[in-house]
Amino acid sequence: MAQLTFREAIARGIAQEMRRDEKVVFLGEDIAAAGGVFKGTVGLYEEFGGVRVRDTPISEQAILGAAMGAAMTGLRPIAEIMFADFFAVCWDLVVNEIAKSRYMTNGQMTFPLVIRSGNGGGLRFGAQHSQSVENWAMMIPGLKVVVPSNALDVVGLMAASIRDNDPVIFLEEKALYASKMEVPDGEILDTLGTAKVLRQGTDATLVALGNMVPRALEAAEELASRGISCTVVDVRSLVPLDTQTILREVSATGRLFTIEENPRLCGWGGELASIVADEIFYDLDGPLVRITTPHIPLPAADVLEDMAIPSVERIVETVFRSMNS
Amino acid sequence: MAQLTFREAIARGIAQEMRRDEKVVFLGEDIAAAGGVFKGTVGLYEEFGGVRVRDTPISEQAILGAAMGAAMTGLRPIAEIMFADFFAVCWDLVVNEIAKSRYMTNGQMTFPLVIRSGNGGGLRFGAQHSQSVENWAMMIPGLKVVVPSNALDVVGLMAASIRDNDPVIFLEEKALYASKMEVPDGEILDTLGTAKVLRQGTDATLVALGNMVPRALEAAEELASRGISCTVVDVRSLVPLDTQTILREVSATGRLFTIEENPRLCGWGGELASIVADEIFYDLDGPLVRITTPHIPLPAADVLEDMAIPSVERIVETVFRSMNS
Amino acid sequence: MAKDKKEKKKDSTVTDGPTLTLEEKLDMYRVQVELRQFEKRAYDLFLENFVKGTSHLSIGQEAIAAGFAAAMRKDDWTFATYRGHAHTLARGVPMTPVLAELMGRENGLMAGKGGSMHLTSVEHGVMGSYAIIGAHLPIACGAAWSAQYRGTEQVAVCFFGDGTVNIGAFHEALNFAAIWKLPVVFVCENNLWMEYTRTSEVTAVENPAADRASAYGLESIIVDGNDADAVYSVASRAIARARAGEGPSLIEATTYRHFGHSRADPGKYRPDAEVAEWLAKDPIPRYHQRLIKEGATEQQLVAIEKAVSVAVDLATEEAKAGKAPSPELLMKDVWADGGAQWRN
Amino acid sequence: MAKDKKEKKKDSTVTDGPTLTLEEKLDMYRVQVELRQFEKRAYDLFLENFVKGTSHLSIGQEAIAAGFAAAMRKDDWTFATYRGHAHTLARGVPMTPVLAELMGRENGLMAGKGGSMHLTSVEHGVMGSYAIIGAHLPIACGAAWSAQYRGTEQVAVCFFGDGTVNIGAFHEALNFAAIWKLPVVFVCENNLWMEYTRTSEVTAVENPAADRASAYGLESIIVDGNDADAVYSVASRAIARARAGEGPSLIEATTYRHFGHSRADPGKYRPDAEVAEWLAKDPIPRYHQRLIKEGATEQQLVAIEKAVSVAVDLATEEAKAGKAPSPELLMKDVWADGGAQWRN
Ligand SMILES: Cc1ncc(C[n+]2csc(CCOP(=O)(O)OP(=O)(O)O)c2C)c(N)n1
Ligand SMILES: Cc1ncc(C[n+]2csc(CCOP(=O)(O)OP(=O)(O)O)c2C)c(N)n1
Ligand SMILES: [Mg+2]
Ligand SMILES: [Mg+2]
Repeated sequence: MAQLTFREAIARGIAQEMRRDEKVVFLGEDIAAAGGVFKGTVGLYEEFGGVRVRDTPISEQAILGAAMGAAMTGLRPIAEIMFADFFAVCWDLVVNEIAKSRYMTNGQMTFPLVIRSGNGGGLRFGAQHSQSVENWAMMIPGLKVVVPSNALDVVGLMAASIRDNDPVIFLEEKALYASKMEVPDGEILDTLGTAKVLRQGTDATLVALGNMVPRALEAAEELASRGISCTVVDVRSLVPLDTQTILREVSATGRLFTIEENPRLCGWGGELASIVADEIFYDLDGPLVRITTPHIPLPAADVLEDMAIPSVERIVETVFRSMNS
Repeated sequence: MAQLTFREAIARGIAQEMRRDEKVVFLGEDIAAAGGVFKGTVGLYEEFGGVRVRDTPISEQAILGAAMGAAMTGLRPIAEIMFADFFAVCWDLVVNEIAKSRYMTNGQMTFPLVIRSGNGGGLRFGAQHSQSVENWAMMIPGLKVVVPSNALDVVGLMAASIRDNDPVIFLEEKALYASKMEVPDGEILDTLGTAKVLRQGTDATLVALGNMVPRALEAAEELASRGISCTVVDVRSLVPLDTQTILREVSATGRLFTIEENPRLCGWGGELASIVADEIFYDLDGPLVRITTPHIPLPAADVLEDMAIPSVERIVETVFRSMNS
Repeated sequence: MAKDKKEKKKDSTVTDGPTLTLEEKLDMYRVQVELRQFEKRAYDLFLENFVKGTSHLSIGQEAIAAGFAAAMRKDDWTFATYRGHAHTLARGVPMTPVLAELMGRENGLMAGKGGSMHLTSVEHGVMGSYAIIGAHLPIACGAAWSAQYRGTEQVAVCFFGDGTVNIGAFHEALNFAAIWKLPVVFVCENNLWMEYTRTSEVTAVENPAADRASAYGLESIIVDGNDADAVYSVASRAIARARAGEGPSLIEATTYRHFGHSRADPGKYRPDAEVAEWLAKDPIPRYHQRLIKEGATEQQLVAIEKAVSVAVDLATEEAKAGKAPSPELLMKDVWADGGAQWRN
Repeated sequence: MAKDKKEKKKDSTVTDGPTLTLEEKLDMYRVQVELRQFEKRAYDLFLENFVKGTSHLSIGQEAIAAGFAAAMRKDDWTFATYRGHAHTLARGVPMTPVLAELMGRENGLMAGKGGSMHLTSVEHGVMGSYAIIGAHLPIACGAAWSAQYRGTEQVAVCFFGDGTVNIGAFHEALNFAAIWKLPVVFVCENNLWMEYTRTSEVTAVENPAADRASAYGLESIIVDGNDADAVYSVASRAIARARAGEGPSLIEATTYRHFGHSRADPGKYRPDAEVAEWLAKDPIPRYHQRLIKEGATEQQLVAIEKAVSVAVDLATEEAKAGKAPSPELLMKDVWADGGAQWRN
């Protein structure tokens, strides 16, 4: 059992799977000798060599095309798109090709591949290097979407993603790379499509993802001291979505608050709210509330960025006000 | 007053604005002498010449880059992306550049441009030429999104989009190109951000967009004969969104049904449902129901495609069942 | 705009490739005739509304598909575009499922789920037909990478049009294939036109692919795409090179589509003289004549044509007899587990 | 991989451009010194955590920014990358707002909303700094198109790195500019490295930009990017050509970044000998020596350096004195009406 940072957990998860399966190969920009711009892939090149861990040109379409072509012919590639914002330069490969080809070919092809990418804000990188794109991926049929919130989940969900036979968009919250926790030794394998209840309460259910999970937990703590008992659910996987856990936990408290980093419109929170409002409408005790980044590009300046992304204070205030109105 | 097809309305709206403003220029693939692959731009090249109406290579990034650079330096370009699915090859220009640059530059730049594109299914074109991408655009801060449902609205909303000083994604429902209606002569100018109530009812509010609007109207007719009186709202513009009209009409009936062509997850229907569930929760009489294409790529075969996209029958059955349970 | 670079070009000739027996050539003839007759039938069926949606014919371009298919190993891979009927059939995929796919029937190659633009038969090495311009070039690189990694000596052959050379994915794929020395052959079928726009009007060089080969450190190769033997020869060399680990090639095959771009497009934007010139270069009568010169009998060739014609009629009947896809297919095979569930 | 094409290259020399007066050269010296001192300060402020997020220095590459800026008309346009401090300052944007922007202050060039990677000053023709590789090449085409359409004879100059030549947008923009004969000058600042990867390891040609010029019907041009006079000369020619309606140019300027890629990267992946070689070619001492040879006095040059140093100190104080952006800015200027409302 060792303290592991979130970024070390990435390399550990990948290494675990590369050791057990020669078909796992890994490509991306500056991921080999350099160990990745976020230092999330340190040691892989040294252990697995330049044939399996391979630097590419700045050609995101080529990177994903390579992953797709390799997956359809029997490999299990992992591709890195350095910042999630860069999905925009290779979106065709993701949404029109990788996501749809199995269906279009009536199941003749399978795409066991993982696309990892640094997601989200908080690092003062400005509007083109800070986006949370989990909703971009969730809205596309044929993609699985995983967003872990801690190092242990990173290892197990990375392993599960690599072993999964479908394309997985694996989003790594940049703001969490430095976070650490105890992670057991030995093989770790988690399950996609499972949410985790991190805290059980009676008054309201807070559903959060990725970087918003620690904030939701902190807010729940604060709210408890102000007399509001909250359940906190970590979604972990947007597709497949563990609606059973979420519906159960929302039913139990009668109130849903979603906490999203993506901008306001068409986020996963709206999706959850609409599922809840359709399927357990009569279990609800009050409005469904979404706490999100406003519908704006992210500003670079620290004070502005901190105002934009949901903070512990904003979560606490929003829940408190809503529960008392 | 003349019968105008939806496709003729496109050219009419563009021509109206090109006549009044020399700054309006138009570029895209096969849009000039050929009049567009959907024949939506017939006559423009003849009237305005090859300097203002200009064919491009198959280079969607160049097309949108050209539009953006021209807009920031004083022109008012209209760019065509032939099929909305192709947004995926130039998504970076749309979401990272055009949408964000005004905000990032603290308002130093303005982007008065329109990107028109053929949207949606129903033509048996298969998964890469049939997508409804209104939610792709809606989720990006900095884009306006307009989806007209009839020829008259096409002319007026096209004019409003061209005169608007922000980037507008103007989606033309391919399934509607052949539809026609009487359209008055003379200048037509509509207003972005205004929904239209097309039918007033007492039991349920159906909110639809684009190609789903005629189906919602037909369904409402059928439901009326089965004893359910429906309001039908044509959203027309996703951003800006006319929440006043929508909230008012949902409050009045107490029931919301959204009818979306986009696939299930993270559509505009979920967004509306979550706004409703937050802001007028206590006016609701029952579950909020979304009728969507399932979360699958669109199949090519006619029978399968017809099963996938919400049909009049499916709308009627869903509303009827939900209202009687 | 375009500079004249004729002198730099190396026009491949039939002589410097492997030689084909008459029997093999007769088979290339059969393939070309099959593609031609199949597509004529597909066009008729489109006009009769049996084929819905769209359809893009390769009529006039058959020699490229036939020549390449003949040069490929059974386990090599084809990557095609929406204009993919010819390349699919040339690899040995039977006509019935292809035609049935065009008609949206359950006995279609993908049970109607893909449609005419996405013909795929993994069993025959046809690794998909792609309808977004340029997308399959990087994907072909991926297959080639996988062959290289696994040491299987398979080669990926990727076909695309002249209009495709101006999209970003083309550029990324060519550079990528070159630096990783991937076993992939890129084939630009230069039929002079995009949809309704002449490619030379929007392309900065005269020969859309060949004049860009040097930008990727590759040899500039142009071949007469209306001559199956010439195509076979160039194809064999490029494939052998790829198989031997010597990296990718970029081949420009000059040709012409006799019909319009898609559906019922009459192609009126093209000058009559140009069309006439190219109809005179029709690869099939040319090949017919050559075979006669090389010792085939008129009877042999007519027999081939007749056999194909019978087969096309049969395929038409079989395709028409196919039923509409069953409703269960709608929610099948989004995921590897066979289903479409995104929730529990 | 890369073929040796040295013989095809045309190395521009100082002689064949317009001549500069000593005074003009002294100003180019001043600009280079300003860029250097400014960025050294920015680096210090980064280490002191005054500059948050990231920052990409052009230290070592100043001659390119200075040479181009000197050759541009006031109303010409600059399109830069995330490595954009130098190009922004060289166009005459004052240091204080640039530094304040890096520090996220309200007196920043974009009031803190853009950050170091998006420096923009429309007033000075700096039409943005773009942080997605390749994106601004097509955008520069658009500005050039607008100049062409309106007949203003403005020219767009677009700077990017050697690693950028392998992304699709590069290719689309170059072809597009060539066929429309747009008044745009593409400048590849070849500093040999991407982030931590050597560009030659992932590029199929030796000279990343110059060896691809012919793919767009353009002349192959390489210039010593560490020589402001040489840069000025090449820039003047290309800009004049563009202004005269003769279309785009692609220029490769060879140079080196002395520092790491970004933030506090020490650049350890680069061989010591290589770094040493390039430090010896530092454009500023070289230019200093040349000016002395050409008649400037040591005193003059020292005075320039001192004046810059005072100005940098002042800018630092002014930037530090800036307050944090006011909260209202958050919801401002998404839309042209100044607001961020997406609903009524
Ligand atoms: C990214 C993208 N842009 C545009 C189209 C529409 N489109 C389909 S085929 C075609 C012309 C292609 O021309 P070419 O590459 O020469 O191939 P050909 O059709 O002549 O075989 C165009 C523009 C597309 N499918 N994808
Ligand atoms: C599309 C995209 N891919 C990757 C990156 C990450 N990235 C930023 S700078 C850089 C290296 C660029 O190298 P080069 O073009 O040589 O410019 P330089 O930094 O040397 O000036 C990379 C890979 C990016 N910003 N955008
Ligand atoms: Mg063509
Ligand atoms: Mg570089």
